[in-house]
Amino acid sequence: MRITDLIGKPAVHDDGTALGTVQDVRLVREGPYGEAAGLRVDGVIVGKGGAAVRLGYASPDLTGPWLLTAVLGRRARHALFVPWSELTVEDERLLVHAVRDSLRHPREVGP
Amino acid sequence: MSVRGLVSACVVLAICAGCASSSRTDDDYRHKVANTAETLNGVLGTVELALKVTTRAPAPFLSVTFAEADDDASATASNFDAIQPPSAAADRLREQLDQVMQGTVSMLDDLRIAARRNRMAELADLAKPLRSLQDKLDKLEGVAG
Amino acid sequence: MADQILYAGRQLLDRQIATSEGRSVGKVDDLEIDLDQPGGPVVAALLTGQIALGARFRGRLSVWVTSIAQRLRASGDLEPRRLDIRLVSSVAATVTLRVPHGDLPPADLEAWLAEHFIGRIPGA
Amino acid sequence: MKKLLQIALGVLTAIGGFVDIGDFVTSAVVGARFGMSLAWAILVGTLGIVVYAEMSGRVAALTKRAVFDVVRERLGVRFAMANLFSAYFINLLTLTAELAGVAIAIELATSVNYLLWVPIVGLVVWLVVWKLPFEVMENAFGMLGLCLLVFIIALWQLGPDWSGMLDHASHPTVPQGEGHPTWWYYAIGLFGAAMTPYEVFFFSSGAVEERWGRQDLITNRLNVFVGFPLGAAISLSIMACSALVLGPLHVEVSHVSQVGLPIALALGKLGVAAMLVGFFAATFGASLETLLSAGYTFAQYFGWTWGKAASRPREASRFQTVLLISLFAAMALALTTIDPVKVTEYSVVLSAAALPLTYFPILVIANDRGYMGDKANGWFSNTIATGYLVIIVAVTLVTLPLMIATKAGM
Repeated sequence: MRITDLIGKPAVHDDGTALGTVQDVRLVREGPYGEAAGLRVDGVIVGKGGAAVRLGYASPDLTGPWLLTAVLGRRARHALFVPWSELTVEDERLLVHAVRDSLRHPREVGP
Repeated sequence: MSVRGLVSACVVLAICAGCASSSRTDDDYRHKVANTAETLNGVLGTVELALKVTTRAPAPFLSVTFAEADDDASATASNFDAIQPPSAAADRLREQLDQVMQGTVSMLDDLRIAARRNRMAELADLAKPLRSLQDKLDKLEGVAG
Repeated sequence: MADQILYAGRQLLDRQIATSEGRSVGKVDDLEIDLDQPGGPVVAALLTGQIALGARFRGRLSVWVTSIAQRLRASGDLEPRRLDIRLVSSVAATVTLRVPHGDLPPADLEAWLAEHFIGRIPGA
Repeated sequence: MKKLLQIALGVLTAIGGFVDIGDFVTSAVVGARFGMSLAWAILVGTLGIVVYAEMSGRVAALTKRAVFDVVRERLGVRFAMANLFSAYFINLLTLTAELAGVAIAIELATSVNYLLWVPIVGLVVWLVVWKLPFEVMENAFGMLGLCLLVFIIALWQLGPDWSGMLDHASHPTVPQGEGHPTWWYYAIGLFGAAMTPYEVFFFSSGAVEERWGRQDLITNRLNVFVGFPLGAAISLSIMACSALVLGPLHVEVSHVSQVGLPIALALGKLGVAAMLVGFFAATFGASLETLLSAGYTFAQYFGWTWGKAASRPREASRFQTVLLISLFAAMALALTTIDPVKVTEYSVVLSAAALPLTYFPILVIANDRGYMGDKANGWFSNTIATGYLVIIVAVTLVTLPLMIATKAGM
């Protein structure tokens, strides 16, 4: 599978609620570079941020300029991290199984 | 998407910018006469300036300047001649302007040839009609009211 | 700890790949995921070049981007150029490989143009 | 000492490089037609390019990435592709105009028609990018471009009513007989000429080529803060000379020769010669810059090898192919006898319309502390840059409608 098959896919919860689309895929570096299993796929970020996330406004690194953080930061704020174990990849969508209240913003989820 | 939009916009613009409409009314025609006179007057302004610097500019530079002025005047004249005058009154106006245009173009032809042959001393003589041509064009610029 | 997390879309995708001596290899046009690892899915390779890139577009643009690359393939296969993840030595503004330029097969278009066009001009 | 020399050289080069046929023609056209009432547009455009070029140089020094690299990373493949096409198209128009400009400079010195010079100029430009040590040429042309300072001397010699001119420039009104849309259309032209995107493509790519690092941030600032304003001073003096000499005679500037007439009047043959040398050098330098920028945009979008990273042209065969195709296309376009002054006017206005696609990602990445660390934008540059972002978005929205409404300024 390719990563761009994931990014942009609509995400739907088991109970039928739409969770937006896959904004990004979170990888965890488990070993030094140069090992086959160095970068593990940890899960995906779902939400409605789109371009704002792409530009980087979901990340704490982007603190300005004010006008853009105000407009784009808000769009990028509501994102949820879904662990890989809690989802199924289908052809046209991503099915999320986790209990909805257990889903957190990516910044609150450690590796 | 937006790429194709941009390209088609450019094409449309190029077409719009290039087209000269025909005139339907006397008023419209008078505006075209005035605009043509204004353009020609601008060309003569360039020539007036070039004549002032015949000893202060390199010969090839002057030669090119006169040649360009001549080309501009001819192009303006042929553009104007392609416009259909809508009435008898317009015909008279057209005749007036035509006369000035011919005078301008023929003077500029002479200047161009002399400059090309590097006979800078003759330029002042050849440019004698300049003043009266400018006066006539000034009047024609006023016909649009 | 923070540097152990990497966001694929924002921090890997579309970045420049360079060899150990700093020569351009291509962009990270896509990433290949291996789903069959026992410890969960892992990134198996960087995909680069127009075949990988073309797959990300839709419609005519996709065909256009891909077709140039395909035509130059001697073998005619449609697999994108693949750089195993083990070749990567660091990920920052640029994704750096641990191998020099000479160890990698050249990109198809670069090689073709070098042989048939640019290489024939004196001084190339 | 060597460092100081390097900075001085960079600054001098910058001055020559920041005036091209776009600034030259647009300033003269506007000066003759609107007097100094649009001088503000040059100043606004110059502050804009200063702010954004400084950012692009800073980003390049800290991340080793040139502008178009950043454009793709932040805008994503599709938007960046749209930007690639529009930037390339405008670049090609500009290259056409610059090549014709070089040929016109030679025509004015020899009276041999410029169309005959276009192929020769094209060949020489290609030889320079193909083989010759590029920096040497760039520096040489930058220095020679300083001859354009002759416009400032000419203006002083013409002895204008300085306070009246300043008053006119600081209280802009639309001259009688001109419509507001036309006036604004030309304001956008001047703005676009000052902020042409190829300048940041070239500037940032140059910074990457020179392996700029943290220690070069001062060079970056000096280049930008001295080079662009001096370029603006030249543009303003061209405008003022036109306004003083050509304006009262109602000259409609449509040839480069007309721009030289005030110089002849004020300074005579030597002045004209200096202007021609300066114009030749500036357009030749800009031909190199626009041609290379055409290659940079493609190479940086697709991740190809470009510039010095390849020790021989065949190692960057894709980049070199784009250069050759672009050069041939521009030469062919110039040889259709298309009016170079008109091409210039279109290219500056269209580049104004495409500005956000280039400048927006620069602003975003200059704020990314993950990349820039403590050198990310401060509140001061952010305030100005955000202001300009609003301006360029507004310009983009109104440019095409204005172009149609005014029949491209007629």
